[in-house]
Amino acid sequence: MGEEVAEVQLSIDSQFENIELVQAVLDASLERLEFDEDSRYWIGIAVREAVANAIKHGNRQDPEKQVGIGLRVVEDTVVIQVQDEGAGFDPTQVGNPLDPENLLKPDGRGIFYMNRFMDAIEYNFGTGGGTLVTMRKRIGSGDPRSGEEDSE
Amino acid sequence: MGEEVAEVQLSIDSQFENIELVQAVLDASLERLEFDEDSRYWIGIAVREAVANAIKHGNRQDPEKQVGIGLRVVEDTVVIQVQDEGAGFDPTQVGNPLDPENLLKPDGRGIFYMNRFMDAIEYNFGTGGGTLVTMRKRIGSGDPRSGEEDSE
Amino acid sequence: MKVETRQREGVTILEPKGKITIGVGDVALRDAVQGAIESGASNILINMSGVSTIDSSGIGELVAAYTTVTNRGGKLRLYSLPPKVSDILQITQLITVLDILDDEEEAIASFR
Amino acid sequence: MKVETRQREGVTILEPKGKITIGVGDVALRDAVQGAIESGASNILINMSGVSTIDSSGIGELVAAYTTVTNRGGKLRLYSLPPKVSDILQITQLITVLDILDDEEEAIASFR
Ligand SMILES: Nc1ncnc2c1ncn2[C@@H]1O[C@H](COP(=O)(O)OP(=O)(O)O)[C@@H](O)[C@H]1O
Ligand SMILES: Nc1ncnc2c1ncn2[C@@H]1O[C@H](COP(=O)(O)OP(=O)(O)O)[C@@H](O)[C@H]1O
Repeated sequence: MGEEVAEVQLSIDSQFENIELVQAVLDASLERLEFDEDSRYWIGIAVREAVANAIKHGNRQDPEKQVGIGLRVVEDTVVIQVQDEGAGFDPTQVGNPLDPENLLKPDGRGIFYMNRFMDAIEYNFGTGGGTLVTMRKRIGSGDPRSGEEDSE
Repeated sequence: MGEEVAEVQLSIDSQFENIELVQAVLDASLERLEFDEDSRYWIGIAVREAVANAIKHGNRQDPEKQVGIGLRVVEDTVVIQVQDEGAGFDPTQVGNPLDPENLLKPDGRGIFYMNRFMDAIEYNFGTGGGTLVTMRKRIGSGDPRSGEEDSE
Repeated sequence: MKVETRQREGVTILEPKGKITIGVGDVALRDAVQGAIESGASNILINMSGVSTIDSSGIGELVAAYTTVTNRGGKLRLYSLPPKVSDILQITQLITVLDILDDEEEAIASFR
Repeated sequence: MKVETRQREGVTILEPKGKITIGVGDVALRDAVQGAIESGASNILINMSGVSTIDSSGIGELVAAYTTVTNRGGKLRLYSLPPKVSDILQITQLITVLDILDDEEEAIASFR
């Protein structure tokens, strides 16, 4: 594994406005790491998408349900987890927003952006329900827009 | 009791730098409420003092121990709780920093400020250890510097 | 997020300022486009220069607005995209699908 | 938090900028005062105008610095306190205990 240098846990009600709280903690956390401004911005977008999905598709905006966000730094990698209390889904069934028939659809781009802006994303589903998405981004792992590692 | 309109939970490692994460969440949360800028600032100081005490006196900066921060809004009152994993203490034994013999001491002002900047603070101690401080501030409950209610 | 609306040479210009993100900004944008359509606008421009952040919901809203206006025989075009807005549209290949112009002069000229 | 140090008319002026808070800012202030003392300074001013936030640890550090310098026969004075810094010192009655002056001119003049 590697030494864990910092850990923060946040839990919010299932309201879209609370995405700003997540962004605030994320900004304050990433500020201390050596990500450039662009990387911080794109990580922020990926996290917003994950939390938005947890609130919308997972918890279906049920005010009784919480979204948990975990943030930790393991060596030179930031690991962000977002957990909801929803029914889960099958990630293999999610379409590609670049397919011609999807290009002009109003939705279906969130997970695609998460994949593009992070080095890796992984879905896990609890036996009792709930989706846990784990996203990783290594410091200096290239411009997320290119989707390539160490492209700089 | 009253209807609870929002709740956020944060958990941090026992490092002073993490006080900035707490401040970030607090700022983002209070921004939505109708506290004036001054009130938000002084609530921020009170929360910083509580978290600093949890890290320093409670968890004694043990990196294995966490500080939990809970933030909720009940009607027109923000309720902030700070919990540590320390040994607790006897609040009645805490001296008054205004006593002449304490005036020039380098410490002993934190709880005094918390009391002054919030409407109410309350300490609870778990049977298995740990300090939980609960602080309340009502929107529009006056300039905290005066220490009086509704002085405006 | 606020959206201001103004007219220039028969074109309705919408100027969103702030975040076009899920739950707030996306709804405000939808309302502004809907308002413009209801006022009879068929040539609509969105000045993107004031947009600080856009997420997939905001992008979905832009695409939906584009489709709605186009289906009614109107035109919806975007201009003055901040670099990050341009980047995120590029990633999902919307730069080529949507009508995007450099600045207001070019955008207004495109309707002449 | 950064502390700059300069001299004027034989007085050492420390200029902290940012937060004097537990763990970082308080330590930086202590080091700056210690550095000034070690360089032989006995008349020390702290320009507080750049201090955005101070907590009880920062205040403790100011009090400790005042006591240390005074006990060595020197003088430590503060000037240009932002309103919130002044308020928080007032609450624990330190405004009257510490030597506080309005601005740099008045502060320098106090040593003449
Ligand atoms: N946390 C989640 N819980 C349940 N379903 C999810 C979750 N996240 C994503 N999904 C499913 O995956 C689909 C694709 O998600 P995404 O790419 O973010 O696009 P969008 O949210 O616009 O539909 C969603 O429509 C939803 O069916
Ligand atoms: N969370 C805590 N756990 C254990 N002891 C505490 C805690 N908070 C405060 N105390 C005790 O109360 C005393 C007074 O605290 P405070 O007024 O904040 O001043 P200071 O922290 O400068 O000593 C501390 O010195 C400590 O003994």
